[in-house]
Amino acid sequence: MTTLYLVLVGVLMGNIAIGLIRILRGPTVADRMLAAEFFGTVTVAIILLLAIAMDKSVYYDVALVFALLSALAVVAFVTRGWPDRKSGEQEDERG
Amino acid sequence: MTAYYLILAGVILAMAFHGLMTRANLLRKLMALNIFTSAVFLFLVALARMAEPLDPIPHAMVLTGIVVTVSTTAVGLVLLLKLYRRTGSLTLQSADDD
Amino acid sequence: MVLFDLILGLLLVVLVQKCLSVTDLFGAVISFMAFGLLMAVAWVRLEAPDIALAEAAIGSGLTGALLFSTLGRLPHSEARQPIASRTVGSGPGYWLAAGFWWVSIMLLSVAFFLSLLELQAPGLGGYLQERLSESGVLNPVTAVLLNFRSLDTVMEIAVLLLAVAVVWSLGTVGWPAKQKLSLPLLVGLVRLLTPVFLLVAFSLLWRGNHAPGGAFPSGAVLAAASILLLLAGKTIRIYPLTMFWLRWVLAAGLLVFVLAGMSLMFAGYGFLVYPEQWAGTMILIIEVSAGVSIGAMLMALYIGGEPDFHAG
Amino acid sequence: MSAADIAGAALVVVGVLFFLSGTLGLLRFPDIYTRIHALTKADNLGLGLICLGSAVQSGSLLTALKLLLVWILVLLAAAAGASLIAQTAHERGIRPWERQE
Repeated sequence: MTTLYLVLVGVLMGNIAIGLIRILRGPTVADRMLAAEFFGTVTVAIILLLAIAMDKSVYYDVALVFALLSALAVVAFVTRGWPDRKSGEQEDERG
Repeated sequence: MTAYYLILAGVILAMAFHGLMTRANLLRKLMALNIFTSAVFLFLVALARMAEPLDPIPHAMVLTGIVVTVSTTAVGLVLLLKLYRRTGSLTLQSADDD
Repeated sequence: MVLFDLILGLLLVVLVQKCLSVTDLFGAVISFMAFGLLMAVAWVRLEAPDIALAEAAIGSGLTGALLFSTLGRLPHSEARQPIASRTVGSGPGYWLAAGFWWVSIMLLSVAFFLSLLELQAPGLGGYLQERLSESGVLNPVTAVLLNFRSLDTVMEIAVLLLAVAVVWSLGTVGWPAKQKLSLPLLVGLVRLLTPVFLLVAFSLLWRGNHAPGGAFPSGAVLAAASILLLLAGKTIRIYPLTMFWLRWVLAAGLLVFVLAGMSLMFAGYGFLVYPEQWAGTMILIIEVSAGVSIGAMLMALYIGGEPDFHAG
Repeated sequence: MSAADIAGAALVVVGVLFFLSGTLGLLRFPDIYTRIHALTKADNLGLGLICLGSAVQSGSLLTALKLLLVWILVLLAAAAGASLIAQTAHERGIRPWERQE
């Protein structure tokens, strides 16, 4: 049973690797942020699976704190980190 | 297994040190510094796991270290913004260096 | 498990590489945050729940907010500036030096590892387990932080306070005023999340003495809640009391810690050497004040200057 | 191995499959809006199934409640985050993708 969960964790890590491609390619800043948010969710899932595999319920709390703080990064990005409109992404702005 | 994490910490440490020394951009340097400390923490925690039973003392050390790292980073970022407002640049190189 | 370790290590190395060499700063910051997330997975893997909690609060939340806010204050051209080409030096001398560092660090870590194999260091875990009952708490990490090595923790809080002092000495910032955001959703989200943040912060603080948690993760969650309020454009209205009380809250953690230590000294025990029957209570008091104080200090570091209520 | 274990494992496996489909969308869809569409659905359902699977296995009410809270929090954060990103992207003039003949 533990083996199954570890394989599943491996699959989720593979998901992160694929998400990495999106972060590196962009093309817009929003795509990157979306991918980063996705990373947060996958990390919560990985920690939950590790908690079952290692049979330690402490890690559910780690997942809880993660889930709380994943909101902060996105909000910080949307309100503060988003670069100016004018000089923004030429690649994807057809207009 | 622990050997793997010790070596991983060594690799990340070397990469971060390289970045810290060679990047001109100060924000990049700050991130390199953060990664550097993470590598040191990884090393300590991997060591703690080698012991039998698990040694919680390095864990406490690392927790203290994380707090110190956050303080350093925050101070660094404020200094960086000050520098930027004064010189319009994110590097320490003067114009005639380039 | 081996497969998992391999992928984790590979991803960490790739993210570090991207963070340090990808051409635009925004991409670098995102890679750095992803690195923080995966480090938390590594802490879980290495059975360090206390550190995983701290990293979850700091690595994925606070540091990200700090970096994004800094990026937002830089003009876009700077954030997009190709950095890979702008290194300090290049040429054979530079590569020789870089290669020297690489090789020496790798050799050092391998040598260190081999010497450890020789030693088979037993660690202090067993010793700590034996003495845990004297400490007044049940979580070994809390016992080390707040009892056996509490002097280190005093210093840690002092460093944090010093950082706030340095940041304040560099100038004032207007207290973030209400912003005109066209994002009503954000306000709703924050209104919904704030009580949950407070609840989690409180429970982390409370559990600190018997399970992973304690002052620091709790303070980080508190700071995250207040930063979220600021970002949503909600000003925390504490105006007439402000600076005076803010200073006291910032200093409270260190003050309580030092006062506890001194009074123990006068009672004839030694600096922060708790008598066994009082240990639990004293640790709880210190932990609560430190948690609130740490939250305020992290928030002050985020604001990045001495708040000036008249300019805001 | 009890029935609860098997049911939990099955739920977790299905959850991971949902994550996979979300990632596929993230990689293959043509613009930010369609990617948000793919990701939010798959993520939230996937994580929900994983939480449910873990809760079934843990067999403790407190853990189950905690997992429910985790799911609701991620749901809130992901939904609000996706909507904020999409809204800001639209305001900043990133145009939705159209099929080009």
